[in-house]
Amino acid sequence: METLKAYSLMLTIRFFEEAIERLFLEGRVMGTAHTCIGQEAVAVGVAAALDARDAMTTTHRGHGHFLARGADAGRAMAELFGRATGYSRGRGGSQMMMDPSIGFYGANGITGGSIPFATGLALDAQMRGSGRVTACFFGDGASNQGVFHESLNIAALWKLPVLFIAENNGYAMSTATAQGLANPHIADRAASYGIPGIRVDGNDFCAVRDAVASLAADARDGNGPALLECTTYRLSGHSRGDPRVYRTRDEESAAWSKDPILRFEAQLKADGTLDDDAILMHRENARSHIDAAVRFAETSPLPPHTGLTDDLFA
Amino acid sequence: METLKAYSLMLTIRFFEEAIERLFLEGRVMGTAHTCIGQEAVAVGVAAALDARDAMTTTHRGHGHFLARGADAGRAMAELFGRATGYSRGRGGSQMMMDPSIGFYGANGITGGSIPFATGLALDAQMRGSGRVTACFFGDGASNQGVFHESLNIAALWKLPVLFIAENNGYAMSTATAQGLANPHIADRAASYGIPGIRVDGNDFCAVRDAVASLAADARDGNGPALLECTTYRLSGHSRGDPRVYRTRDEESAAWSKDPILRFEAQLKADGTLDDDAILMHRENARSHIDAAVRFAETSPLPPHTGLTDDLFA
Amino acid sequence: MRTITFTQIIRETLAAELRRDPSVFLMGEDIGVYGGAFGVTRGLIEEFGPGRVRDTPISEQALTGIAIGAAVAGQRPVIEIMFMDFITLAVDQLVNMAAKVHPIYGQACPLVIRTPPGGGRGYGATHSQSLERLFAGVPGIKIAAPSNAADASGLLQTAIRDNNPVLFLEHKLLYPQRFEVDDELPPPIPFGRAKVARAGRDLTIVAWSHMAWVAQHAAAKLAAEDIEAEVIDLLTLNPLDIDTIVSSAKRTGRVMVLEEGPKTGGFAAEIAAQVAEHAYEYLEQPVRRLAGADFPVPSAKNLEAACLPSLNDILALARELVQN
Amino acid sequence: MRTITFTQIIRETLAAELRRDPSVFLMGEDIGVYGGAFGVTRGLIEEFGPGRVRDTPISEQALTGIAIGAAVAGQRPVIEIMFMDFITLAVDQLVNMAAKVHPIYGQACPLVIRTPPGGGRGYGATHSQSLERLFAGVPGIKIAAPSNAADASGLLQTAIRDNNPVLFLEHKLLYPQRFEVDDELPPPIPFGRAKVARAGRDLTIVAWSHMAWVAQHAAAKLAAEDIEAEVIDLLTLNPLDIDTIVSSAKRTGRVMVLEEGPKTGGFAAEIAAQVAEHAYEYLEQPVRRLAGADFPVPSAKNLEAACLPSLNDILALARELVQN
Ligand SMILES: Cc1ncc(C[n+]2csc(CCOP(=O)(O)OP(=O)(O)O)c2C)c(N)n1
Ligand SMILES: Cc1ncc(C[n+]2csc(CCOP(=O)(O)OP(=O)(O)O)c2C)c(N)n1
Ligand SMILES: [Mg+2]
Ligand SMILES: [Mg+2]
Repeated sequence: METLKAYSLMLTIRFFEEAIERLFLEGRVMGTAHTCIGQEAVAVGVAAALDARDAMTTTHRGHGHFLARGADAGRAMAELFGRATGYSRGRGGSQMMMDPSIGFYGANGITGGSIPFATGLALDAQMRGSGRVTACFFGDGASNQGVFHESLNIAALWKLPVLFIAENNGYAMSTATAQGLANPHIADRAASYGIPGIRVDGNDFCAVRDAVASLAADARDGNGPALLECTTYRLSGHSRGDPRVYRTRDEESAAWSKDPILRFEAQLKADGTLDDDAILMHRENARSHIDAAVRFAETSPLPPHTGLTDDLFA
Repeated sequence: METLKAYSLMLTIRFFEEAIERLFLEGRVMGTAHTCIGQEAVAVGVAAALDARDAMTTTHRGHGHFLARGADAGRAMAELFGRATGYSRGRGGSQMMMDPSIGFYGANGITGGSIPFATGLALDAQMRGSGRVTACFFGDGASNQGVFHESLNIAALWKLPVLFIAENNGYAMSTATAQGLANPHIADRAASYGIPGIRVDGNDFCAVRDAVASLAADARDGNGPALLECTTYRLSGHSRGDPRVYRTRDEESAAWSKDPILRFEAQLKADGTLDDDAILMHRENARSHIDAAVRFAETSPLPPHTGLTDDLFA
Repeated sequence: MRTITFTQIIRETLAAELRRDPSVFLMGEDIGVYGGAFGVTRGLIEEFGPGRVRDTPISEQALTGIAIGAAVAGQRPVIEIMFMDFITLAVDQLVNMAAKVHPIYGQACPLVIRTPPGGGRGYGATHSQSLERLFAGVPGIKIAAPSNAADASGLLQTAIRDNNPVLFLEHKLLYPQRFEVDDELPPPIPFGRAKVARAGRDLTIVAWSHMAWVAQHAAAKLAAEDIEAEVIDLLTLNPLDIDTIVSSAKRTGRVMVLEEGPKTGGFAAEIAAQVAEHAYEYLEQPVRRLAGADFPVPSAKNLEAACLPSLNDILALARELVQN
Repeated sequence: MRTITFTQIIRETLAAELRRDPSVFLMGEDIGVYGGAFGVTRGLIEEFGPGRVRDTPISEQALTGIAIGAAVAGQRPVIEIMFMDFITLAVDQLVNMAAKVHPIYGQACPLVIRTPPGGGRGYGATHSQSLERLFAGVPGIKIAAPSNAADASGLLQTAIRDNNPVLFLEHKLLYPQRFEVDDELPPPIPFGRAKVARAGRDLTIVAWSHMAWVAQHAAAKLAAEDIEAEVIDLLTLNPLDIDTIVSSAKRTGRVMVLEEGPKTGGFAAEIAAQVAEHAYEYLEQPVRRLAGADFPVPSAKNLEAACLPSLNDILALARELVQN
């Protein structure tokens, strides 16, 4: 993935998420959603290192991963609006979207629920010899689910081509990582399964991309899975209406100063890839992309509410 | 626990298990049972290091643990015979016996199912400040269950006084430890939770006892849980009628040569605690103890089969 | 008298029980400072401290199993499963351990599992399910499902003082609802006695949890049409007070059982089967079940509405029942 | 014709499907060299190798989830859960993931979960449960429950070729039973068509899995007393062939539904409720359910027998039904 493509994807994700927060406040979107503001570099860093044939699974906080993987922002937004044009035709909502045509296999709203699913995708890849690598996202909180342990053990035993990408964003809802994990270094858990456990700065796009590229190559070569911990910070609240009583505004400001997008911009400016005008233009493009997505969503028809039960089975 | 007491408990366990295997073959006992022949030093080593106030949970292969903890062999046998005098009044069978009066909290037949239960006993102890330590037995196979991971993490986070005792007996049913665990050193899994992970020769009574004594003292002092891996070998089949196609008779003979009871006897002879006559006497006593248990069981009445549903709730 | 939300009375009841009995403690995900996903435990950690209001990692299976162990050791844990959909992760511990403790081992297991079932908030297929059906067929687990604040308090007290595992349903649509209650918390309400929430001669509506609340609204509307519906609010599914249902059925001869979850394989079937067995000659027509669609609860508002039983569905079925 | 055990025909069917379709593979605990706890897969690893007959660690939740992922990616995993009691550990994956794949994401999820329910072997409370009730109320999961070798083969073929999650029950008491079958494996049997295993005019007995087998024995004995029982073997619980049941009920006017699991909250309630709704005017008396006790299955032989429905119970209820 080109650097500028990555940069504009990060902006797209940021503005998508900001739009969602606004739309909830305005009462234009219902249900629930978890935004990934501050975590864009992980999503795009991972996506940038994958091939078209590769696969990805996500979490409840999955819009960023999906957009990074190439989702259409309008259809994703339409899903949040509960429209027929949404990825799940309005049935799934924010947490349940899938698009196998771009190797994106979604999440199901159950924390940790996609970890064995991703492992199963990798088993399929191994059986076919397709060379596909699966990137499996999950949070620090999810790493405390039993199925994390079971899945990593099996993936390691069978040398499956799956990368377990922990987004350690400091919190699981209100639970700080060190309150949820007895040993807060998620990467250390790799030793239990005899696989590589690596920690990178998840706010550094290049660091994430490079780590994933190298681990993906190993996995493709038949060397089995790896656990990559990306440290980052959830700048947004956990979900809409989170008063964030479990952390201070000071802590948040400190984290904002490490905003991965500003950081990436500074880097791109420093190396001459971008100037202020180009930044403005990229930002404007991303914003109008999202505006168009909202318009598309809002003007899309509601899904037909009859005949649902006839569509229960494949 | 006195050394000779430990020795005679090991004999009791061995003969209890041998009796069970015989009784199944003879069709005098029904259902199922898993015997722990070859693993007696773990059971007795752990029990020898615990106080009267301490607690223990077990596995499907739990007769040895129960007897080591002080169970009445007759009532345990009666449970296998399905009699009213059994520990669960014939309702539980081999895998489901409990006697809180001696700090023994059983198993439930679900591999790994007792791990969180033991953790809960330790939470109770911590809340009460009772000074109780809980020893939680589980097998190498059980350590692949998700609940193992979840429980150890919580126990470590909360510094609960619980010792996780892995009986690595080489197999989970037909699955060799290295086929079930990507990293076959169970003790290594402790690092994920920042707790001590120690490996001892589980066929060496003294090694087990000493390791447990030291870890129990730490736990009692508020230093939290530990993971102790006891390497041993299941000399018996997995359960009755296991043709043991997954291993060779050679491997078994090699393991028999490390029989923990013969080893303990040799040691006790070497240090002058026992001579051949004393050994014979101990063996005879243990045998007649078990014979009496079988007689007690077999002559006990059947449990009343009416009124069961009225006893569903406490 | 005072007005109080369902959320508030549960919180007050938990606080009162925590004060009353030192062996009671709470455990769950984000129930401390955060106060739980629905704010039910907000403020309790301040009064009772982190030792009795215990935040856990995201580990539903272990937290349930830990509670079982602590309960058998003599504590009275009250755990919160954030959404009922997540209780799927604890089924093994509840079915194979908690439910077996007394019948097999002869020990007490005083454990309460509080959890919100139900749809109506657009949360989607894994945050909207009514999964009491997973436990209604498991001997050894009691189930309470109040529809208003006073009952919630009385039943919760009973649940906490009971020596068995009790699944306690707090429908998420009830949380923000306001109810008139006494200034003092009500006394404990015995399990196994359904409540005739409204008397009526024309038909019997059996329901629990949020549907019992909806049923009462429906009955009020029906009254305006001169249809007098008797509403039976089960309060507990296990133990089930079949006698109250049957005696109502015998009087009205027309029975509708409401259930929010999918129609097939739900608990309404059990009630329908029992009513048919015990009130057979008195029924003017077969017991009718009105329940959710046999489809996961979708997130879009219009789809979700189409999948859940509505007030209008109840009115329509009531009219049909009395006309036949 | 030849005689074959239930175990053998399942093994042959699995082998045939593995040969037919390279995307079919097996996964489970100790299913390779050991051949599974009941020996069903014995010998298959020799023919198909460890890549298609995959031994897993003891990790029911992950192995189920892995199968779901592989299925959505286009494989056709057939997993074995060693005893049905252990499926409690996989409820989350089945209810929240597998059952949602098609209705929500619009993808296929061709997954078969083979597992033995049932008591009668003295294995105790966590190795004897009939837990189809955990899934019978979950839209999105099909359930097949054969009672004999030929049906098992035909249904298993259909299950493997189906594009949805199918829970496939192999009652452990059936495994060693011998049945007469054709030399060739039978063709696939379509789901959702119950079988009239024996025609009769006096009463209808509805059953599935092992109880359907017992029901046929009972019917043979009843015939000697001049009671002609019609036995309906469901074959699949979901889809449920209510039409066949209802048309039999209309003819006989007397219906008994058998279920091995505890009476309360079981699937027999669903059938009873539907029969009452659809055959109301034709019934001479209410549908009766004969099921297990509302108690965990105890291990002692006499206690276990007291908790499970027996041949004699069926005979007694049949006599009672026809006498009224
Ligand atoms: C099984 C389950 N338990 C709890 C929840 C509620 N929940 C949703 S997100 C979340 C926190 C997840 O934390 P983490 O894995 O760190 O991801 P993050 O939200 O930080 O991205 C919780 C507790 C859930 N959805 N599923
Ligand atoms: C949840 C669950 N899965 C599978 C089984 C079947 N089973 C009983 S014992 C056993 C092997 C356990 O291995 P391990 O934990 O090493 O203990 P060991 O038998 O070696 O003492 C298995 C697979 C079970 N009882 N429960
Ligand atoms: Mg997090
Ligand atoms: Mg073992």
